[in-house]
Amino acid sequence: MDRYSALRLVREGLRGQSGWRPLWRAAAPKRSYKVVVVGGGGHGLATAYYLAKVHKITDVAVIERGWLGGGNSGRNTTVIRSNYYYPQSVRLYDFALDLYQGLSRELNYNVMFSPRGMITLVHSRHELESAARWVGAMRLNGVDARMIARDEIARRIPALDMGSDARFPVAGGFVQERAGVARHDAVVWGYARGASSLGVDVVENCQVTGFLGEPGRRIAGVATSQGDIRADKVVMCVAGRSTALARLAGFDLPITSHGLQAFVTEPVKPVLDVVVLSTATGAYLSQSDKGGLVIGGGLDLYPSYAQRGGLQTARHVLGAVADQFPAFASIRLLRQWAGIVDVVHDSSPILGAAPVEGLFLNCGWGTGGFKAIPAGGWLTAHHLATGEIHDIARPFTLDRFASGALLDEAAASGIAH
Amino acid sequence: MLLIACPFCGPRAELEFRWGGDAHVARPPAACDDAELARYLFQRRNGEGLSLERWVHAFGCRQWFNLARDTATHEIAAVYRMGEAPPPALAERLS
Amino acid sequence: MADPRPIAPAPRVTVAPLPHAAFGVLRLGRGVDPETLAAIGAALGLALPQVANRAVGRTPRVLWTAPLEWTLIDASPAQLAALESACAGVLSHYADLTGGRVGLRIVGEDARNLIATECPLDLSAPAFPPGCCAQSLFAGVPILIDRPDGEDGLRLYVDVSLADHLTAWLAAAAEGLA
Amino acid sequence: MNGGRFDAGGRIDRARPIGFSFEGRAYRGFAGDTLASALLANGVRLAGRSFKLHRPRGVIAAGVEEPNAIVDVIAPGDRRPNLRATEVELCDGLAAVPTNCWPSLAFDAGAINGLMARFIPAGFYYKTFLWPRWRVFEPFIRRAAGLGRAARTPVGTRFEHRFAHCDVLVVGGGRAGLAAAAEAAAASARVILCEQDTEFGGQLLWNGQTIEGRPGPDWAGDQAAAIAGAPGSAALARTTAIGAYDHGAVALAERLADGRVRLWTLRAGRMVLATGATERLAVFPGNDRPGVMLAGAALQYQERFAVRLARRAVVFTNNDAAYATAMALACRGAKTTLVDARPVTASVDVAGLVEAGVEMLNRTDVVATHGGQTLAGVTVRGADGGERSIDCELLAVSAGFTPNLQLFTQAGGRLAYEGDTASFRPAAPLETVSVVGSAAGHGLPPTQAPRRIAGRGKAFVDLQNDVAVDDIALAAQEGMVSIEHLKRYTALGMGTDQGRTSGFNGQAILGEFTGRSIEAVGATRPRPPVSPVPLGAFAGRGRGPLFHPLRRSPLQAMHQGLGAALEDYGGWLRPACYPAPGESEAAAVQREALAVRGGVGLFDSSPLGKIEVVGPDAGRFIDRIYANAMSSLAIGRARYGLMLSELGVIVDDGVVLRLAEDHFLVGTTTGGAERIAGWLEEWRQCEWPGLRVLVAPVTTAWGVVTVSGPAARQALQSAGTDIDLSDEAFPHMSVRAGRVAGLPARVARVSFTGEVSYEVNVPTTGAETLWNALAGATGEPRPVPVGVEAWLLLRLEKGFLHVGMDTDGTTTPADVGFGHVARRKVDFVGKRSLTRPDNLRPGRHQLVALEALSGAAMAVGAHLTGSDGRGSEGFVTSAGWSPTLARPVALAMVKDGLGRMGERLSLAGEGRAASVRIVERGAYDRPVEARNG
Ligand SMILES: Cc1cc2nc3c(=O)[nH]c(=O)nc-3n(C[C@H](O)[C@H](O)[C@H](O)COP(=O)(O)OP(=O)(O)OC[C@H]3O[C@@H](n4cnc5c(N)ncnc54)[C@H](O)[C@@H]3O)c2cc1C
Ligand SMILES: NC(=O)c1ccc[n+]([C@@H]2O[C@H](COP(=O)([O-])OP(=O)(O)OC[C@H]3O[C@@H](n4cnc5c(N)ncnc54)[C@H](O)[C@@H]3O)[C@@H](O)[C@H]2O)c1
Ligand SMILES: Cc1cc2nc3c(=O)[nH]c(=O)nc-3n(C[C@H](O)[C@H](O)[C@H](O)COP(=O)(O)O)c2cc1C
Ligand SMILES: [Zn+2]
Repeated sequence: MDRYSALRLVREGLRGQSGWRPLWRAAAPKRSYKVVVVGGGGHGLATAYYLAKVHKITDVAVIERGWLGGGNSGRNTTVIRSNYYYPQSVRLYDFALDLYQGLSRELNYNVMFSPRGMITLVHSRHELESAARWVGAMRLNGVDARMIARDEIARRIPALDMGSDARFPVAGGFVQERAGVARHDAVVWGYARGASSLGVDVVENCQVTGFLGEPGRRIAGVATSQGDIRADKVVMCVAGRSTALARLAGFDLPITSHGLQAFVTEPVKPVLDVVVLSTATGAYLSQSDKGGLVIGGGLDLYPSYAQRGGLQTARHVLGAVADQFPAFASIRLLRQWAGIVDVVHDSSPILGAAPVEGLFLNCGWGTGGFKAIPAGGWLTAHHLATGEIHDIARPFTLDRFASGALLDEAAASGIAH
Repeated sequence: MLLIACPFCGPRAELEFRWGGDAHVARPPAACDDAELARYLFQRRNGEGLSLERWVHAFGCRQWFNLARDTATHEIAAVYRMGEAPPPALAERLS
Repeated sequence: MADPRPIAPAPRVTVAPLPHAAFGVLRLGRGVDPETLAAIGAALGLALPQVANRAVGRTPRVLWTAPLEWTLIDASPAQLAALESACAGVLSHYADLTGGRVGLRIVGEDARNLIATECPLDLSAPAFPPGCCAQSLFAGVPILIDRPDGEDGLRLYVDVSLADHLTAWLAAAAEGLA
Repeated sequence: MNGGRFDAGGRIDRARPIGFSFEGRAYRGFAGDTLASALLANGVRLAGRSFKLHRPRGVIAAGVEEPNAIVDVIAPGDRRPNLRATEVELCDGLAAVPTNCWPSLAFDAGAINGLMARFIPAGFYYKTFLWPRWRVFEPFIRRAAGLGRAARTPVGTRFEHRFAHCDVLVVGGGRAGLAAAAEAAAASARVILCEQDTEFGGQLLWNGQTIEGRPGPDWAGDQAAAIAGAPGSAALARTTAIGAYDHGAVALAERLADGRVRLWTLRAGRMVLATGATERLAVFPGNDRPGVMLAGAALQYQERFAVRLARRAVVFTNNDAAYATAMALACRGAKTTLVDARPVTASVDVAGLVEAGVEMLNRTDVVATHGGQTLAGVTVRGADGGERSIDCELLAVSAGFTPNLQLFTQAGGRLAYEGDTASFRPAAPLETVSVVGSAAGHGLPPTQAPRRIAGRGKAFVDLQNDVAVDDIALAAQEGMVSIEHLKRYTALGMGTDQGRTSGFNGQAILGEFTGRSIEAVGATRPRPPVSPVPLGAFAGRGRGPLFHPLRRSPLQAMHQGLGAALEDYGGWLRPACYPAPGESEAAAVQREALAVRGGVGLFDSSPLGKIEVVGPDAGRFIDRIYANAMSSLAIGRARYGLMLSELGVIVDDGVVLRLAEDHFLVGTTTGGAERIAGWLEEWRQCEWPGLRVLVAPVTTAWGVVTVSGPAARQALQSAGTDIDLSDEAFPHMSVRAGRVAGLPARVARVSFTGEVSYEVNVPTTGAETLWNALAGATGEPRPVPVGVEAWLLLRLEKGFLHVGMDTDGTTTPADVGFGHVARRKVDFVGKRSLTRPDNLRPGRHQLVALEALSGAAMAVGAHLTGSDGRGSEGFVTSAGWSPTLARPVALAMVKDGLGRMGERLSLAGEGRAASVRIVERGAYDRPVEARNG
């Protein structure tokens, strides 16, 4: 691989940048592969990378309908955290966090992982109690969460309205110091570069339009806009478009696709050094390295594939930020956009085998799968390579909907999040 | 911001309404098996394109009704009352 | 009691509480026969509005607020008694919400603009002529708006528990109209 | 030197001089100036520093497309970051500072980045900072990034919002927009015309055109006034259409003259886009030196603002439009050279130009600029390759026009490329959106195909983000060949101008490097807002207490008078407790709870939800809604019940009263009142339309005071009632109607505290009378007002369940001791889910009580562990200090808890672990009232 380093930058600077090579080879699809990964988002690319890196399976193609990262991986608010309630969730997201910590070096690509801490605000005495329960669970599960008092909150978030006549006064909160943000595009590009250099074919502008084999029973490859591709195993990592693809493969998924909006302001000099979330409003924000406030909030309430958000939710989320951070009211919104998120009733992902042979699932990440990309890819690769679902992934299989063994984080936390 | 024609009140802003999931989902009998129950509780059509949904005019006349809406363009093809079948013309658009 | 204070008049709009009045909601079961509807109208001295979001009468003022549902404002005890007998034997319910709702009168050139600050209804003359009523929301608060004939401005009804909040909002919004 | 003002002409008001400051220095301008025009008139050429390389930059545009002159405006109590000097209206005392430079614009330490430019090409940060870790370098990068500085203190109330409706929205108040608006108004449509500039007219304000024999600006002003005067119509200046949404919804941002910003949520039947076109900068080496300006902007500064830009000027163009600039400069006495890249010029009066003294060069490019921080001259190269230098202080450039079609694209429109004018325009009209004027490409001049001009030095494409041609080359070389990848890799078009002047050039150059047509390359997606809007505008007045509704009880004033500590419980402002002067809240809670156990308390229950259910099928309906049977309830009796979701999870609880054979009153939690009323309607309308039943929410029609305690009966009696309160006549779990305190009343004998309790309902207007009568009851002990916290503590002593506190979104009836409901014959909501495998498995959390063995307090949220201290066996859901028992009490959800009575567990938590024992609920077991009657 084309190694990156400061020294290399100097060398290339001196010779007119002539030595840099493409991050990934633009591949044309072969007629068959051992594994075809559908979807060139973070999860698909990480799956391919770990197949090649950990399991030495390089006869792999990643098939992306548009441009790499053009789905949710390239448009999310980049929050990475493992402050979940259930031990099963903690194991999953903490594994991802661990991988994130070493990811820049693993990929020889700076994904700008910035563990600057995340503060979750709560707004009443009884919410403080729910927060304590949540924090207690996290600590027992080995997560570095702790309750934090109002004075520390005021110190760490100077722009926050700590007044008592706020509609939702800040009663306290909790913090996970290892949480933070990373540069979303870099995660996508880093995995693509890593996978491609290990021999994986990364195919852009190629849409999967059907399945080979006998949909409903056994999958033997994919039909695409660039022709049929046979494969021993196919894994779908297509987020908001999962139900459509599943239907082509002959089964249904308990997923609804909603628009989820995000917002960025004009860049300003540093004003916020943590990620902060208000449980009362659901609005959260952090400041990007470029200086823009990156803001997120709730879903647009009805299903949509339009990849754009409505004005109503925008007013709700941005109004909340302007209210809770009165000093930010004059900072200007620069851009508003949305992604198509794959929402599952219990807000937990769906991993493991599909109910048709030869097909595997990595979907249902909904509003929160960026933080899980390294783990989602690693676990999916493990399953594809070994034929065994990994312990960490096991609680997240599709059959939980029939048994009722949901992992409903939002419901269990007692705090909407 | 959608403009939704409540079958009773006429066109009103999305703000007054609440989406209530798929229309025409039959509640299974109490004797159904776990798989059927799971389908009822969790499985949704979620198609890209025309979708039959139920909505309530929550801040208006509080009536539930059905809406045929395109999930890709948000275009509303039809509004019809609770208990009614979708207009036949839409059937072919429901792939 | 959450008695809304009169709002300091903004240049071209005033908001003032309406005197307390009887307020109730009549609901009828499906399939009610025309005779009953006529009898109810007779009891109230008017014809029940059958068209959505229409309001008729003065005392009582009767507003269509949902299919087979009418809001009755200022009905006298005698009228309510007559209503009860008109409804005898049919599936019906009259919920007396007197004291549970507060009425506001909004008058002045900017009356509609004031409501438009946070209410998505089209209240312009062609879209909302006299005799119309509508339920909607103002800054998240459910409201019922009535535009009586022969009277300036609009009447607005809100749940008593939200009346203080709403009047504070209207006062702030009135300031911002300039 | 350059700078200065012509004595006549322009639309500034010379009678109204205005003092302002920039970077601490005082200047003067005139009413009608923008900050940019005033600075230029004062000879200030250096207006900003670029984002990454901190290169010195000057004003290049006269409107929203300005990428360079980004300033912070400091106003009392506010600091508005990142405003474009070209949009800031001059007003007295205006204080502006440049952004992204230190210590000053002229001497900026960050300019060192410029010297290192070759080592920090596009995306350099992905390739380094790997050791030791990014977080070490990040603070430095962050400090260097960002443009302006945000306010540090809260920003005052200067935001408004309104909804509006119209038949036709016309966006853009230039010639085309004014004509379209007039046409629509003539057809008696309700028209809204919006123009982002301070005045209507668009190019007419400065292009010297006359219309119908009248000067353009006058015509425009009258035209706008006519729209404003048409009934139901409005003409809004300083108002930008920022986004097109679904079904004709459009957001407008209006900048009021006093600095406030108003967001409009508009619904338009039809939209006409007359948004004009934006001029493009040519891409040639040195194109970012202050003194380089768009040709249209130069013309505007001279004609609209009467600014003398230069004594010597070069105009560089690839189309005819800039000829007007050359002519105008020459007419105002500037020695002007016109450099046209094209071989021949077509439609223009060349003779006139020559006569005016303009030197004409064809087939010639500008290939370099000279000077220090500001422009002193350019080098031009002819078709024969010969080069020559020309001294000048102004280089006016036009590389063609890009129609402003962001809103068209947002509304779903597609664009097609038109080669003659080198521009994208609507491929086909939309049903409800039309495009007119130069936005539609009308009148755009024939323009040479886009190309980049080679030479020494950096040729910039995106000025704000310092994306130069070599960055695009590098991106293409590294495989970032999708326009979306190029954007994200180089930040091209991601600045505050969103690529208005650079997007097209970026597309063209990427196409050149990758051998694709500009159409094949495509454009990035234009998103709202079309022009930046302060976050506050989205809140409008909805900040502070107005941010979200808050309900108040009819007894609110009473509580306040009693000194209650009021808090938000489920959207209601309720008394947490009533501390006496000098008393802590905790002490007040204990005192109030003891008062109920030992005497009598008064509790405001008004916010609890009340829903009437009537009709011949009311019993059947309620049976299906509740997990427990209700239709067996006798008339006049009350029963506690649980409501489930279809997942079998408890969503609410409360007491149902049967008032008549066909009449029930459903009680809900405070937070559940609205939700449950909606829930009942949903089932009634959607699932069981055949049931003869009506549902009527009546929560706030009643004021409710609950009298609770051993002396409750006595207190109620003394308040005056005609209801027989004896146990025989009025047993626990029943309801009676009568009069209390002279008011018609409905009294329910139900208990949440375990003491004898009467829930007295009277019409809302009588709530205060009722309270006063009860509070004034004669005899001892005196009734004590009791807040929510003591109320919750009392029920905790009794071990009663509190939904939302002891339950969460996973709790089923069996988990709280109501397992028997699953065996009911009737099919009720959520029933089938109760027998899903996961609800039958061992290990579910079940509600139990805890006894503290060490006597230590138990805190809500604390987890319970086994002897190994690892893993959670459960958690405390409710806890407090029981004043009655003088020991801690708690409820907990414990795995299989109901079968583990007597077992010891440890309480994990910060500090020392405490030992607890699982016990039956109901620590306080005096034989008083059970709730579950
Ligand atoms: C606004 C927003 C904010 C978010 N914020 C956060 C956050 O702060 N933290 C967090 O952890 N998560 C967040 N998320 C969620 C997160 O972005 C996603 O869960 C995650 O990126 C999903 O990754 P993925 O690889 O599964 O899907 P994607 O990145 O969406 O990739 C799926 C890919 O599949 C491709 N595809 C689809 N159909 C086909 C087909 N038929 N053939 C070929 N290719 C196909 C798509 O083009 C797409 O590129 C947010 C999401 C959004 C939209
Ligand atoms: N100089 C030239 O050679 C040249 C170039 C183009 C067009 N023209 C001619 O000039 C005339 C241009 O008229 P026109 O009306 O099309 O353009 P115009 O530029 O005069 O007016 C467009 C107006 O729209 C406003 N605007 C743009 N986006 C907006 C938004 N989102 N919200 C609010 N306002 C917005 C602008 O501020 C501007 O005032 C045409 O007749 C055309 O033939 C000449
Ligand atoms: C963390 C983050 C920061 C962003 N910062 C900027 C920014 O500074 N400028 C900008 O124009 N867009 C910014 N964007 C938004 C992107 O331009 C783009 O809108 C988003 O990736 C979705 O793509 P789309 O709008 O092309 O659909 C940012 C996006 C993210 C996720
Ligand atoms: Zn309606």
